[in-house]
Order: sequence, then structure tokens, then C-alpha cells
Amino acid sequence: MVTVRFFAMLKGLAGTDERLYKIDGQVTVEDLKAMIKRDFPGLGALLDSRSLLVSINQEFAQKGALVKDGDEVGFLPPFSGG
Amino acid sequence: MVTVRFFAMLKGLAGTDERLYKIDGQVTVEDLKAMIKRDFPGLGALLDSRSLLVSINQEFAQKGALVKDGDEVGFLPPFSGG
Amino acid sequence: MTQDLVRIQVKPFSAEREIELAKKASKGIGAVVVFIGTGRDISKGVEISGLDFEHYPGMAEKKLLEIRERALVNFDIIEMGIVHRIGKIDIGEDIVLITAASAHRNDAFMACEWAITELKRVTPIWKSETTKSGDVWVSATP
Amino acid sequence: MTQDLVRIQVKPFSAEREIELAKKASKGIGAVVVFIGTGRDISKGVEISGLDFEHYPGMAEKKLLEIRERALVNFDIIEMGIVHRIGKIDIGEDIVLITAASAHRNDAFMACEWAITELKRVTPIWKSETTKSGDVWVSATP
Repeated sequence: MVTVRFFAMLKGLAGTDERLYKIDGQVTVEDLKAMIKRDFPGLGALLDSRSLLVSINQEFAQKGALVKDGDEVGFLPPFSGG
Repeated sequence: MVTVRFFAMLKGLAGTDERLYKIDGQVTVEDLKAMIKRDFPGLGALLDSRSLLVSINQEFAQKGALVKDGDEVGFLPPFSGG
Repeated sequence: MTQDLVRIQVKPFSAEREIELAKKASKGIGAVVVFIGTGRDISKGVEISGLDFEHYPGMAEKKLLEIRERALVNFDIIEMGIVHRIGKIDIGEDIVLITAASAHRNDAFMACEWAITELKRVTPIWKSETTKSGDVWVSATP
Repeated sequence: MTQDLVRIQVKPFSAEREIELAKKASKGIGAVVVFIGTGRDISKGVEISGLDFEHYPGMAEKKLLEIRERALVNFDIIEMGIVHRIGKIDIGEDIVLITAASAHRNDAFMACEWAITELKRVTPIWKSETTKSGDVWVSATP
């Protein structure tokens, strides 16, 4: 399973902060996004936004990066700390 | 009378922090310096130093500025606050 | 020690304590520059009555630790501390505090300013502002 | 108020209190930058065991007040405080503290850095360092 985590407005729109996805072998972050969009159509615009960042196992990852079983993938709206 | 005030190393070398000078009419800061050097020969090098600043009535003054009766003149070695 | 200097916490922090913590590192410290970010009552012209911060636990702490490490490598500083609050924060309260301690002040100024800019860029922390029309997630701050 | 914010004093100051004092000026403050100068144990390679500061009473206070006024005019800041200690100061103790409070952080950083540079340039304050070979007046600091 892959643990997908939502934060801030993504969490609000998804109505949950976490969702598990079963994947076969490896998928890319983009593949995972497509799976999420099917479950949460309202997240489409934000997930496709150029300002969205992605993390795999709490480290920044490119959108073409590979996700494997057991990974934690974070979808991170633009930060506003500080 | 003109009140001359010495600070930091000037005060140490002069052995006093203040000296009164009687002047006739107006003199320049340079004239006053000459009077001080006669009383305190050990101050010569410091008083002639390019890094010495001078104040008249607690405001910075040029060396050609005029000093009149009642003024307070400060001879200020390079600052080292902060 | 580093765990003390770099933290994310709900409760308010004390500037005094954070400064003392950074100064402990060396008697060669001659300058400490502190940045404190506080909750303003106005944001982009809109009146704000409160703030709420959320973070990505684990990743946010790691990013702050990395900022400190990189600052110690890239600037001539002796110590750096970073504390960020999460949860509800009132207007006027402190949100974040960064200390940079060095022998000479230029290095501390540069490192402190770099660290807060970098914090905003790479740390997964999000701010929600309470306005008259409800709570709004802030999408980015300069 | 201004007399509170700009002071020369013998006794130690509290960073916490000075920050609170500056923050009182407005709820629009979003950033406070603080510079603290502290007594180092080494100066130009020489071991220092203590410091002693002297000022030109009246003139030094006036110069600090002018620095604050000029900072408020020339930078987009909301408040500034400056406190400088005089008399004997131990290694590790705080000597000077400058707070700059603004809506956005760049202005506070610029104003704070300018103020400490200007303080060193125009304020009649002198430092004597206690070394193994006695007390030495410091002729200038960068």
C-alpha cells in the first residue's frame, strides 16, 4: 500500500488527511495523481497546479518519480509558514 | 569660559575629564586645540589625529568651527560602542 | 542540544530563552541576530482575527534541521536556532523565531535573513487565516 | 514612549521586554528583527576578561534618538528601539540591543542592520577591554 497524505486546502477539499492506495509494482507520481483524481474529482485543479509540491517518504520528489509499495506520498500546497 | 571635555584615552592621558578655558571673543577649534596642547603636551598626537572628532555643545563640528564663551567642546576619540 | 535549538511546538516560546540557548554555544559570540515573525491583523488588505498553522510532522522538523545545518556550513556563524509554532495563534503573538549567533554581525544578519527566506520556501507548514468570511488557507507568502 | 525605547543604562536589559515594547506600536507588525551585541572573549586575537563602556552623557542619548528618527523616516518600519549599556560588562553579557519592527521582514532587516552600523559610526561611546596587560581603550570597531 501507498499512503497518500493531504495537507491544508487539499485536506479540506478531500475531507480527509490520508488515503491508502494499492499499487502493482511501481507507479509514477503522475499515475498516483490520476488514481486520486478519480476518487476526489474536486482535487483536480490543485493536483495539476504548477505550484503543488510532492514528497516521497518526506523528501521532495519530481512528478515523474517512482512510487513503490510502502511509500508515503505527500501532496503539498504552497507553503505559508514563517 | 569654554568647557573642554575629554573622553576615553584622551581622558586617561589628560588625567582629567574636563578643563575650563577663558577665551577672548571667538576662537576656532584649532586655536582651542593649541591652548590644550600647551597644558597637556601628551595629548598632541591624539588631538592632531585625523580620526579625532570634535563636538560643540554636543553636536559634531568641523575643526575650523568657531567656539564662543559658554560653549562645551568635546574631543572625541574614535567610537567603539555597539 | 540541536533538538532544543530546532523545534516545532504548539506552546508560545520565549525570545529570551532562545537567545540564551544560542549564546551557550561559545564565548566567542559577539553578535546575535533574531528574526521574529508575528501575527498581523491585516493580510493583503483583509482584516484577520486569528491564525492557525498546520505542518507535516516529521518532514517539517527535518527541513528546519537541514536549514540550520546548511546555515552553519554556508555562513560564518557559530550557532542557529529555529522555533516555529503550530496550532491557533492570536494576532500579535509570535509565530516563528530564528536566532543566528556569530563573532561579527554581518554573518549573523546574512544567515538569519537567509534562514527565514529558506524556511518559507522549503518547510511544509501552512497558515490559515480567520477572516469575517471564514477561515482561509493562505496559498503562499513572499 | 520614545524615552523608553531609546536608552543608555548601566543595568542589564531584557530582550523579551524590548521586543514587547517595540511590538506595542501596532497590530500591523509582522516582523521584528533584533540585533544584540555581546561581549566576546577574544578581540583581534587578544584574550579579553571584561569590558567597560563610557559615553558622552547627553550627546550619546541624542545620537541614538536621532538614529531611531532617521530609521523611521528612511525605512518602511513601524517602530525601533535602541538600548546600550555602559559601565562594566562581563564576557557573554549583552552590550547593545536594537529592535526594528515592520509589516514585512525585509524592511526590519535593513533598518536594524543600518542602525547598528550607524550607531557605531556616530554615537560617542567608548569601549575599554580588560586584557592580561591591563585595560586598553579600543580605538574603533568595524
